[in-house]
Amino acid sequence: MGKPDDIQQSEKQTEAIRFIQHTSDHSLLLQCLIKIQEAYLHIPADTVELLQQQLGLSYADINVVVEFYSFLSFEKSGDYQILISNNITDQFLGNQTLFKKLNSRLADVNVSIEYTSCTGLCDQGPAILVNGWAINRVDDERIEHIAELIEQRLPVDQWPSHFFEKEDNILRRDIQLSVECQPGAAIKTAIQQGREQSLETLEAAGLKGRGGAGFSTASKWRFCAQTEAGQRYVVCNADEGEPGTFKDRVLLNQYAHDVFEGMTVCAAVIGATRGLVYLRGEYRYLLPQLQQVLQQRRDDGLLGAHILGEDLAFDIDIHLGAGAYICGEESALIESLEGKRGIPRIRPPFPVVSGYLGQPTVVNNVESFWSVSRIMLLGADWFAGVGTDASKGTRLLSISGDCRDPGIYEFPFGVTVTEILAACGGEQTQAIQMAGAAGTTVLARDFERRMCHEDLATGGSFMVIGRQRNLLDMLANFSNFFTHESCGFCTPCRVGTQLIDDIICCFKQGQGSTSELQQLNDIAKLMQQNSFCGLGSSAPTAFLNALQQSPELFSAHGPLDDNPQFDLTAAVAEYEQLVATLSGDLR
Amino acid sequence: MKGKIKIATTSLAGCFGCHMSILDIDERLIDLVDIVEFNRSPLTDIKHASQCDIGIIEGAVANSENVEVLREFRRECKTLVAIGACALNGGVPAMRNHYSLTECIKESYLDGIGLDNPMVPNDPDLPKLLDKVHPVQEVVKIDYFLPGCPPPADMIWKMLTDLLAGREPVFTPQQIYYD
Amino acid sequence: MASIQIDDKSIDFQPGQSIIQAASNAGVYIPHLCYHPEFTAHGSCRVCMVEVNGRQVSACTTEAQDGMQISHMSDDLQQTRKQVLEMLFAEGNHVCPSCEKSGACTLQSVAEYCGMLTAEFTFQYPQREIDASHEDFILDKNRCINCELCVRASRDIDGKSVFAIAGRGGQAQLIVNAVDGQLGSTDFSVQDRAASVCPVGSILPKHYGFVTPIGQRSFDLKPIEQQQVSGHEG
Amino acid sequence: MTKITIDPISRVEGHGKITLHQDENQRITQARLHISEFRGFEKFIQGRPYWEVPVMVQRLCGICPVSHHLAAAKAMDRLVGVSQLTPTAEKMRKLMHFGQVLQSHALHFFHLSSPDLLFGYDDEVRHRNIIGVIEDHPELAKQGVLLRKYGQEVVRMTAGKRIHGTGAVPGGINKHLSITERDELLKDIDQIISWSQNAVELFKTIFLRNREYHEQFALISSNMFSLVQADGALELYDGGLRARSADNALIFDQQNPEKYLDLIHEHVESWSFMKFPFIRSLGVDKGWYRVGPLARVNNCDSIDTPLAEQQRVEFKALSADGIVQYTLAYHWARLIEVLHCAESIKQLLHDPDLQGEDLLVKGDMQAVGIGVIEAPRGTLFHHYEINEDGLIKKANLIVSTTNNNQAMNESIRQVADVYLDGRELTEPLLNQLEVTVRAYDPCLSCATHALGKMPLQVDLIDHQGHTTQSLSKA
Repeated sequence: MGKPDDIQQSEKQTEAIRFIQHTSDHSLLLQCLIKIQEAYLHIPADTVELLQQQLGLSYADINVVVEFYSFLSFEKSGDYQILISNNITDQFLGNQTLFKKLNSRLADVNVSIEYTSCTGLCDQGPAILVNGWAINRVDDERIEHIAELIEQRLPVDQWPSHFFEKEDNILRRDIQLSVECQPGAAIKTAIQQGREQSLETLEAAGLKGRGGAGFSTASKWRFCAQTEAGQRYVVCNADEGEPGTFKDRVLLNQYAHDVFEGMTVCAAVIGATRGLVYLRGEYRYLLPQLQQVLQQRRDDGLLGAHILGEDLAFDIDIHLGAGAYICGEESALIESLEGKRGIPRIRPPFPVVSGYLGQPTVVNNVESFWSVSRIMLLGADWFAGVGTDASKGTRLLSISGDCRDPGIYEFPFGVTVTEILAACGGEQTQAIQMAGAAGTTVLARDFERRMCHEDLATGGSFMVIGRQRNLLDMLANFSNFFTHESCGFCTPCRVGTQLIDDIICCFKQGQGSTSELQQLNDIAKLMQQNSFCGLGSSAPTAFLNALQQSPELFSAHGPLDDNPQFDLTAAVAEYEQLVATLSGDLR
Repeated sequence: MKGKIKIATTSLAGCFGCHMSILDIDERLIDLVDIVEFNRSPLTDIKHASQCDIGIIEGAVANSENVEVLREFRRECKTLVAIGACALNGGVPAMRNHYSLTECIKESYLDGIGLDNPMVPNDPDLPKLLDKVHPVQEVVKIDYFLPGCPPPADMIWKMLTDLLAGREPVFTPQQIYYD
Repeated sequence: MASIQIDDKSIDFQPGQSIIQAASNAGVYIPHLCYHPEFTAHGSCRVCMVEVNGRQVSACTTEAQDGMQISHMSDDLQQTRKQVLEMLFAEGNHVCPSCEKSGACTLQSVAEYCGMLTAEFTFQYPQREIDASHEDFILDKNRCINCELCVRASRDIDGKSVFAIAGRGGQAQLIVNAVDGQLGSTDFSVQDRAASVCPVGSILPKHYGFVTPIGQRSFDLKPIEQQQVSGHEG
Repeated sequence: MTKITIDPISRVEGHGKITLHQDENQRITQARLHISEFRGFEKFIQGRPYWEVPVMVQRLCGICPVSHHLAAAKAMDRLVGVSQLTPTAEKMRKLMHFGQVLQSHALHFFHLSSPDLLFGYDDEVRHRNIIGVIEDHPELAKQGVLLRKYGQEVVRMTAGKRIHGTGAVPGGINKHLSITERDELLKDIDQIISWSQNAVELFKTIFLRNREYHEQFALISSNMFSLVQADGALELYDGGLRARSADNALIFDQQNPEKYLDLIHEHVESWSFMKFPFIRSLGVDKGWYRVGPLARVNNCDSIDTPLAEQQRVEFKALSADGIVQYTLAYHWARLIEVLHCAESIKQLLHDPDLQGEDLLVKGDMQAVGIGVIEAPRGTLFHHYEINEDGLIKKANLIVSTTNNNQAMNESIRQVADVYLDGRELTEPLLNQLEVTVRAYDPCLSCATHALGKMPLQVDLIDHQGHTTQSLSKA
């Protein structure tokens, strides 16, 4: 029987092949692979050959990239590929039941169902990706609809549009979200002020990178501008991969102009002509509308050879990611933009000196660029007027988990956890996880701690954990996440994440001992001190927090023994089974 | 003078090479007799360890009986020393971990060369085989480790004399071998 | 001349040198695996950690700066190195007793140097294959430590890029540049620098094992701390 | 019914156990030696390169690693198409092997079995061991320790280390013997020969002192199986296969060891991880045989070293029909071999070929390699098949002790029937079962290469098969 989606798929395939045939730039390898994956639902061998010819790459060059990214695969695993978001908040919302339900409902069709890392829909989960398309709030009714559409073999991009509608859920506006910016206005200011004055404005505003590391944006731009180079680049990090963060998704959905505006300001200041947005694969569905905004800006003279009629040339491309948390790390992101595996680079040199294609590059988070557009318009004082001494202004928090009103909240720096919880309706809260899986666990007794660089730094994730939850489940979710997302480059992170995952699993089953606890501590400290990049050094934070603040988690099943709890019954099960099935009939 | 130091030794899934290396202390074995008493050991007819100062374990954990013996040693010995690659990391026996137990058994008893009456031995008098081979520290807490296949006699001697003198055994890089 | 202080020793260096290069030139051995003087440093093994200003940094990727105070042999650092080595042993299938590379293996020798008695971490016993398809060499992935020396040698010196690392996290492993994944299908050859750079027993000549008697093997003859300082790197 | 288990059998190398079943009248209804460990070498060696094998498979056994090392190396010689080694390689391997047999036999006699013979089977458990020998017979103990040490030193100088060295490689050897090493070994060799002779004399005296009992103890009648030289002389390293029936007739002689599968197969029983080899022409029931010192000294027509040959003649005179079936005579034959090894080492040390430089030969690769050797405990078979890439695809190992499996069970049954039947079982009585097993010097470590462990334990089992009492020998 002919499949209704055959024609549709083959059009996409033709388009993908045509794209490759017109490409010779090997830094577009990843983008080519993403197109192939989308069209064929895997990477067929003959397309690899074509890529080798077109891009002048070896088989291994392509193989390693395919094997690196979660969303690329040499094997076709089904006509529909369903990925279930597996953040801890998705778990709170019942994604494991969802997994079972989907499996049983779709048992008869050629569908693969697997888990994936957080898809950035934590305020409206449980969420899934179907062939890369994100669907929120998957309840019984939706499962039924999805099953019917799949049974009809309707291509995903022809599914009713309401399936793909997302909520922005902006629930608290402070100074930044309450202003509207006219496209072009910030660029005009920047041009008027000139490079030095613009940098001084940003400096006076005290804007620090919103990605979480908190480096001064003005200093970063200044370093970049000062580096001698033929070309400079502006890169917007829209690889919002930290579990529990989704504010960049909302900004890109509602404030794309302002983000591109901020990028253009940066270009004007540092002297760049090219910008790149690295959009995480999970937000692929935003691509068409973002392209539209870019086109409109070109049409309006806000991008292109003579922006606002001035001697300012700048344009922006969007690159997609393909499922790799590590690419949120700026040097790994640059590698990925160059079409390679997302392995962090040795620093120094920092990207501001040698970044994309070896040229000075500013990499900033979506929210940073968005704030830039506002600061240029409303001035440094406006921005620096709120916040704390070392953390100026406000920032967006993505709030999810066990609270009444999950969504986006803008707070001035310095706000306490208690105040945040009051705003989002977090009651009976056991703990909050600030800054995602790599962030800090704050227990109820410490809820007077404040969100700011001096105390609780964050990239914007704020997950609320109610009293009914077992924190070990959260730790297990995180250890699993890091095992999956470690790039594998350096020893402590590659091996440490696996070992921690084993140990947490052991405690979850009530089988830990003092030696495992000691090992957990050793491994976590080693990773923290000794990893190659920030992923490895921040990954163990939650485990160290647990060891220090809530050691009772690990002895929930009784006092720990010095001897490991070796499960003899499980270990001899295979032999007993073998003896039962084999020895009898062969006699 | 205090009584003699009681030492028990056992071999789990191993080749007895570590025990041979203990004997490779040669004439020093004769000196040892004055200060130690051997409890359960392949060298004596004592079948169960009891109240020992030092227990020495050779071999990996591959069957249910290994687990029981190891636990007995942990219970009865104040200080437990694991010696040799098998005990420390599974050694050569753990190479079977690359295959399933079923594959290994089939090869030996069903599909092997020159077999008559192929079948899987299953008598209740036989210990049950574990699906994977484990280092000893995955089953009980171990106090000291001596690497090597086997650890050289001089290393064993240093460990013994240090422990007997109440010293923490410490080795220089030149004394450490993994092969 | 610019100088750094490693523990109690003052060492002169050329600007642009890394800490490990400066140390090596002065005959100070800093244990390392993925670093090799012939290739660009990439800092992945995390064995060559030293302490600068209270922070642990990898000596191969950190440039020496005049007046730098470096701690190299503290208990903390030795512990760190030991734990990293334990991780490598627990991660792969390192059966020293039956490995042809034993006695000439850098991993083994570094671990012995650092006083590692055993890896107390849980052994992973990964399922990895041996590729014996090449006429002159075998590739035993059981022993690979992802140091990428062969990757760099093949790419930067041989100009062939026979090797690469694919996959990520614990799945990250060495592959070769061939559709069938077999070394025999690549242009790898005996003359390649990559053929002799493997610090462990992953890339080994075929039909050849244990020909050097115990006592005459590389590290039997000269300990690693003497071999792997300037001019003596294998 | 009562089931009695002796677990573990002690003062043997490896793991095993004996179970006895007694009915309500204390009649023995069943006696079995179980090998209770499994290591799965035949499987996990698959996929490994052949040139690693001699070093890897010696980990079968830490007592006689050299036997496995050399048997595997001989198989590898075939794989690399070599049928004749250089004189240096051949003689270095033989020297290594003599050193190994010497140390292994010394270990077995002095460290493990002598307590039974010196103190009696009913000596106190606490005292009945090598420590007891050191306390009561310090000079003898010292000789035992030093004999073993000498053998180990020969191994060290040929293989690089005492246990699990690397000397033999496919097609040859990796070192020769330096003059310094040779001189060091020569220094003590006369002393070693003289102690070896003392040991034979000592055992002879003990045996003959209570001759009838020692002859009858564990007496069974079996076929004998071993390698012999082309002229029928005792051979440990090479030669052809010979089997002799219980009534001293040749079953076959000078058979090519590489054709072993035409001659023997292995039978599997549910109650042991150790298989039961048998001579195919005689069938499972009649084809079982004994290997090791007793079989070798019985089977050969002569020994090519003078002192050992004298002892052989005297030994053979024990039995009127020309074949010595006494199980305890294993010790006697073993000590004759110790003497033979010591003499052979001396001969070899004077051979300048050991200092030769020509260590390796190569030929054309073959797909199958079979190496057979006389290990201390008997004939040892290593059989490997490789694929075109040189990786092992199939392996078969029949270790010495496995060859004695049926014989050990027969002997246990005999002792159980004669000494234990109808009696209240006590520790000394049970020790007789271990003495029986010990005579064979079973290397249960080797024997369990396939699976795992051999303890001796006695359980009392009622007529419904339930264990009512466990008489573990603690």
